[in-house]
Amino acid sequence: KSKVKIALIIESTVDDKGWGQAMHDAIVAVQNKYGSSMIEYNYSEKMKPVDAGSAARQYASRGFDIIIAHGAQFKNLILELSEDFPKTTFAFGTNADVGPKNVFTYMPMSEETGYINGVIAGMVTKTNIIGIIGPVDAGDSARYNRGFWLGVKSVNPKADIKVAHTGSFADFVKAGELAHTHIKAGADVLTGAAQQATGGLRAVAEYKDKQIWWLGQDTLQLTMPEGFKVIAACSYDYAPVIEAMIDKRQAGVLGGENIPMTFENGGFVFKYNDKVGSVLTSAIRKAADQARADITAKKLKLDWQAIKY
Amino acid sequence: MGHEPIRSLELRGITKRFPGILACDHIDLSVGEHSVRALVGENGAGKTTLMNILMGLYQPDEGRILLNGSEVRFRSPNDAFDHGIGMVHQHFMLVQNMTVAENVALGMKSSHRPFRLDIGAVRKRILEVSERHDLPVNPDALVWQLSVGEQQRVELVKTLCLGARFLILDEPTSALTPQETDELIALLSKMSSELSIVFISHKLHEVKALSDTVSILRRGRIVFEGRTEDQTPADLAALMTGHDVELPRVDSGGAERPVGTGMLSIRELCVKGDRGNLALDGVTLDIAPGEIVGLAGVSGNGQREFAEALNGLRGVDSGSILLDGAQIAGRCAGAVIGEGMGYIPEDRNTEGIVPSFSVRENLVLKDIGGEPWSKAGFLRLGAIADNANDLKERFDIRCPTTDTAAGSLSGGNIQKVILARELARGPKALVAVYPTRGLDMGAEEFIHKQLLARRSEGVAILLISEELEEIMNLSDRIAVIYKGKILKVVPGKDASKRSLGLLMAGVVDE
Amino acid sequence: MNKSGKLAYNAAIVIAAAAAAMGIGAIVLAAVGADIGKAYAVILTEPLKDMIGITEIVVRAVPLSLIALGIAIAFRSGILNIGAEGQMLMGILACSATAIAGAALPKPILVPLAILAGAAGGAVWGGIAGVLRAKLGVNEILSTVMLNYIAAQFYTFLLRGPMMDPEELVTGSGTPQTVRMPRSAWLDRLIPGTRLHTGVFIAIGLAIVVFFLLWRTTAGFRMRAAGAEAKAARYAGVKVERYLVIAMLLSGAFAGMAGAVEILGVHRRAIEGISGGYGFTGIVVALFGGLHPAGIIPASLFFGLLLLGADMTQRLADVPANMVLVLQGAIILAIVSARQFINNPYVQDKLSRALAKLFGRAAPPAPPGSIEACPDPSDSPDPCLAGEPGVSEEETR
Amino acid sequence: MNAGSFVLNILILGVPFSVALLLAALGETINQRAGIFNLGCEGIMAMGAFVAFLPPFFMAGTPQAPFANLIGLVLAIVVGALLGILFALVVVTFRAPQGIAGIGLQMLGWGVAGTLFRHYVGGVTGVAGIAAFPIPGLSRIPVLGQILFNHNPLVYLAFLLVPVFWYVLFKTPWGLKVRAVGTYPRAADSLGIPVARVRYQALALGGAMAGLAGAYLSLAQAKMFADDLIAGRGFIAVALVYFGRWNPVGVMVGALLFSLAQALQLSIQVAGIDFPYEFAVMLPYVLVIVVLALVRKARMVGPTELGKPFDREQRV
Ligand SMILES: Nc1ncnc2c1ncn2[C@@H]1O[C@H](COP(=O)(O)OP(=O)(O)OP(=O)(O)O)[C@@H](O)[C@H]1O
Ligand SMILES: Nc1ncnc2c1ncn2[C@@H]1O[C@H](COP(=O)(O)OP(=O)(O)OP(=O)(O)O)[C@@H](O)[C@H]1O
Ligand SMILES: [Mg+2]
Ligand SMILES: [Mg+2]
Repeated sequence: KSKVKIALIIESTVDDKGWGQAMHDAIVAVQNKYGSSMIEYNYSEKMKPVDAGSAARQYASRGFDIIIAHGAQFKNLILELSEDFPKTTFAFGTNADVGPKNVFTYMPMSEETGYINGVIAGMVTKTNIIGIIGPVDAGDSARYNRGFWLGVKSVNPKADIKVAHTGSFADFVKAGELAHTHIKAGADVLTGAAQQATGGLRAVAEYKDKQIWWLGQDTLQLTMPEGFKVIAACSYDYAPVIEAMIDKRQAGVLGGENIPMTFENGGFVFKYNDKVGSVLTSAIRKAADQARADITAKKLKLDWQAIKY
Repeated sequence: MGHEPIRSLELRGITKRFPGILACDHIDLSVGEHSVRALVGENGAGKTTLMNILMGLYQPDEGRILLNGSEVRFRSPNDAFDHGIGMVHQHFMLVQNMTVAENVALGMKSSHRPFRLDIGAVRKRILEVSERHDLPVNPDALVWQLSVGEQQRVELVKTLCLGARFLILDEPTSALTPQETDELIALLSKMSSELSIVFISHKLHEVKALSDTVSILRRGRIVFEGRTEDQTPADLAALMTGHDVELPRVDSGGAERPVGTGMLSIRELCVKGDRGNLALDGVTLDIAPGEIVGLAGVSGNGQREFAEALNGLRGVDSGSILLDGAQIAGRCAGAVIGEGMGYIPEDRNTEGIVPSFSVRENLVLKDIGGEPWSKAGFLRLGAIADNANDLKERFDIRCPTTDTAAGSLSGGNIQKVILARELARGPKALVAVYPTRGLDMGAEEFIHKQLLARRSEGVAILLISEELEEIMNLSDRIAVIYKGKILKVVPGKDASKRSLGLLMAGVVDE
Repeated sequence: MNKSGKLAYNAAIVIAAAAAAMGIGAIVLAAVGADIGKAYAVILTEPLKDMIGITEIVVRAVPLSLIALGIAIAFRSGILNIGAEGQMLMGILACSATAIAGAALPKPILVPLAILAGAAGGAVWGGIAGVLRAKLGVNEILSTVMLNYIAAQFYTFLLRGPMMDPEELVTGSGTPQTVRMPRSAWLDRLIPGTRLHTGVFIAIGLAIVVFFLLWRTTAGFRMRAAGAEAKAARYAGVKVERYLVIAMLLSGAFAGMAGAVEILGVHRRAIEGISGGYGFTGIVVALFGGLHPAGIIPASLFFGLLLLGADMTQRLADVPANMVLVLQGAIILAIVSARQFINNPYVQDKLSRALAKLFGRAAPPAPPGSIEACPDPSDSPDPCLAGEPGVSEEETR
Repeated sequence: MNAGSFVLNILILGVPFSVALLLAALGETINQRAGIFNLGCEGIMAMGAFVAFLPPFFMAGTPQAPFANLIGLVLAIVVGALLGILFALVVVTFRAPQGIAGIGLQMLGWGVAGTLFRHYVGGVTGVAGIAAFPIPGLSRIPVLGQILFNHNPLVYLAFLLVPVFWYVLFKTPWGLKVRAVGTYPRAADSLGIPVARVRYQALALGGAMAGLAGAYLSLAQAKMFADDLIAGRGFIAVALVYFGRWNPVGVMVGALLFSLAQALQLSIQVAGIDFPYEFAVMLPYVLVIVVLALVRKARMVGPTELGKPFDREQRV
């Protein structure tokens, strides 16, 4: 095996406790696994689309082998670059298309993680009101939220799921405001996607002694000080994707494949928070585990696109 | 404030430069106790600068100030106040959106309690001073609601409230009506028994009436110093400008014009003021070609609204205005200009010119939309520049180049720019509002000559002014306006200061 | 001061300002333990080392200069447009809708049409603020700030709703973006392997147009007059309110065009984050360039360099991405402060006299009462007035 | 949920949402009254939020932890005031154009806060922050108690500061000077008021308030710090000053209106009323424009020399 140079381009930061960090941590994990003599890694954060274009071009011209533009908004850029640099492997996601022959795409099927969280939420809620804090209703947040909806309804058809959006991926303060609004309106279980969700979780943690809970879209949330409110969390594990890309490239396949991320192929990690105590009953664990098994075994089809809220 | 009385104040060798200009050039000046010293000179001679130095507003580059024989340094106006020196500035130093009392309190440090402004004490002091000097002011009035004359009074009261016993008055009368001026002069001469006064004015008869001694400043230097009573106004004017000044007079020659053939004819004009009041109430007036009609009146009686309505800057309620037969009432400014109206506005610095535009650009401000300054929407810079050079020559506009920003010129030169533009357009009619306010005699002479020259070319001129002298010198007929109505129109040669003064006060003696 | 002295003086001030800005940056760099020298070397030189870097600078300069030109028009007309961000988004929407709908049209028709549509989109958004100000007296700073937020929401609404790429729904990616622009709407790339596109010519062309508009046409004359002193303009027959609206329409149109050129030349589809900060940096570029096209073009290139260089420091000198903001902010503060020394005759006068005193030479006295230099109007909004100091009054008379 | 509790919830939520805007806008009111237009408010808020966050973050778990919030607030105020003074140096002493300098300060503040946060703290992290302090007795008043007296101490402080600022501005010598200096500095100068010094003081106070506003966001409202935590709220605060016609009471009305609209739009979304949420998010912004368009302009209020540098000797 020869040395691989990997570059990552993201619009947020590598420590955003969400989207960006998940990918970064995965690459670092793979790097640790193979050793940094084998894998050289460099990243560019806070890249607006135009900046991403410059960075990707520069990485490509400076001999990077795999360039990951982590965000669906980078689709064009990658498609275009792949023509100019046919020897470089590019990757972007989330996207379900099959790209040109030197482009990998990856697609987290986030509705699966949403569904599991939804099952838990549907069983935990006492008020039968559940709040979702969306950034914008698009991309993998939309999938996650709708999967969550399906999950709740599967165990608790009467539950009232309130979906609201802040209109921004990064406005933590607004996410917090929205969480308070949900709680005032009676919600006792909340969830949210993208980095702004941390603001929502932080607001939930305010209600220290109340039975108000959070379901995380990132396992890192479990280890935060606010983690005592998180019943369980699901997150992406991109390491298999990265490894697959490295292996394929070494084998001469530069791209042209879509790598889905599912429970089945290890693209997701799911963790309970054992410290939350009695809310997390064994019945809930059982139901969630069952759901996960069904999804992994493809016994459960999640028609998330049918959900209109 | 228990400081020693000012027996003498001396300026020695005061020199002050501004970038590229020597405003005061080794000036010596001394003022004794209980005397009035007049300071006169052309616009830009350095009078204001010198007084600002005395107040501690500017620091002199060279020179010393001696108070009662010992040297003092004024680093800020506070130091001057502490020594009992106060100044009424050339331009109002009043914060428009504050009350009279607040304006005074700003300077009255004794009213500044740690967490409270003792406005009661200020009010009391104002009433005291206004009682004592017979200067009625309402401490609770907002300044912007006051007339110009009232504001001038407030300035004086303010300065006296701060304990001034050495008073500097920089052109205090330039915005006052004749009556107000007379009252002020009387008041000052009464006060001069208790105070020392430095009095700056361009109106030499005031200088004669009030001052004991006079100093004449030219281009930053004292060129004359002496007793006022030894000089006639004409002498002073000659000393100031370096040549004899004679204000021209109209020669009406008894030419009776048939009524109703006005170049500008105004019928039953009614116009609303800013506060919705009826500012003009059925004004009817005809001005024939080649005639100057003076509009006399105390300011605030509808002159501004009249001028604005004539020039399309204010809506017309009812009535008509015909300019050479064309209806211009209620039309927009551009249209009125197009019909051949010329206008010298009251506010020369922000209405008459665009200050940041060059002299050159200002000279074509009104006609930029057509030949010869533009063609098909594009400017013709060559023609614009030639025009400017030509007008600079003809109107003796003193500016470094015609590329200079017009706002950096002196008041007199700004006025010449406006005059040049308005006259060179070849207007059919011209409205001139206070055209010589604040200007020195030389400039005044020039402007008067220009107006008369236009008259003989057949332009119909409406001259709005509070200067009775100016109106009487220039007008074929004089209309007196009072509370939005024309009280009477009298032939210029029949008018007397007294009769006009009475009319301006609203007294009609049929 | 003589000419070379003046040059040396100005150079010294600029160097001092640059040093101050870099000093602020250095403190922050030191605080985060970065290699200061390397960081600066990367910012200022790294982008210039290869063709990609150089062309990427220009790629940024194109929208920056377009926005700045529009902002200059507004500022000159007395209106502070800080809504370029929103206007750009509206331009992108209009442009992409047109380009998609007109896919069948031939390129020579579609490209101008799409750009004009972008201009129209931006103009509408700018025009709203203009009308609000002219008719209802709503402060434009307030309205443009609010309109930015509204535009951002409207943009995502359309991109994830009515204008979303149907394919995104089919594949379930759900990315808020339109379909790719048809090829017939693309602005061509000039150098293979780079993103330099023909939008450059549009920017340069429009800079010349703006110069002519403002300083060679009657409309521009009137707009500037209205901006410099509304009262005087009204007096001179200019319909000030109308020109305010026109100025905002034009200003918005330029921001809209910046958006149009950016998607037709660079992104080739409307996605989120295209405007990202251009609106604000555009204001800075406009003011930096002295609100004059001849200044705006170099200023936009400089900021293109700065943005790109600072991005590169992340990966080459290990500096957090936010450092670019620190440097931009410090440079702005330092340069605007330095202008005081460069343009203000009062300060220069004082300084030169102090220097003369220091070296024991008396400053040459100005002739009494004469004007050897007019006050430098460069503080006034019109840099065109900032010509050479005039000759003395005596000479010209 | 019935209509009554829907409205009640909006009021309960809207009041604390308004505090950051209110604090910053009060400070900006003083700035603008003194003639300085400080668009850099956003940057100062970022710095305030950041430095206030540091003590509780680093002192968590130590014996001194109970004082951490207080230290944080003081730090934010001090840093805010210092940045205000920096801004004064640029726009008062160097007479730089205020609009562009403000944008410079905004970038600098945001950039420095973000860079240092990244290096010394790392990822998004929460702190315990300032807890709610229901006022004994008053908070038990039905309805009103919940709306007004059941918040953290900074909320009470902010609303108490409204009359204080009003008093300072209109009833104290310093306020008089500030207003004079912003309306007609030449007149103030002619009366011996040190214009530059008053402007420095005003900017220091304005900066301190912006710093405090930032601290409110990081310590009391979000209880966390993240890059771009402020997200444009500083610009809104500046806009609210125009909205409030440079009067602390008007500014408070504006801040409340905006925040109640914000609470309203979130509540509408949460209530599940079916229309694109983007339009709900727009609501507060649209509302501010509409209200401003409908309000009649009063003459002769506010600082007429806003944005213009002053120097005694210089004319233009
Ligand atoms: N602040 C200033 N900056 C630059 N030049 C100034 C300034 N003030 C005065 N000057 C210059 O100093 C000279 C004297 O001006 P000053 O205002 O003292 O004249 P003045 O005698 O008061 O004129 P006027 O009769 O018009 O009031 C002028 O020629 C002017 O160019
Ligand atoms: N910014 C400036 N810099 C330099 N000189 C100036 C400036 N503004 C005005 N001057 C000069 O100041 C002198 C007097 O100016 P000032 O404004 O006092 O004129 P003025 O005739 O007194 O005007 P007004 O009649 O309106 O009072 C003029 O010679 C003018 O050239
Ligand atoms: Mg004077
Ligand atoms: Mg004068």
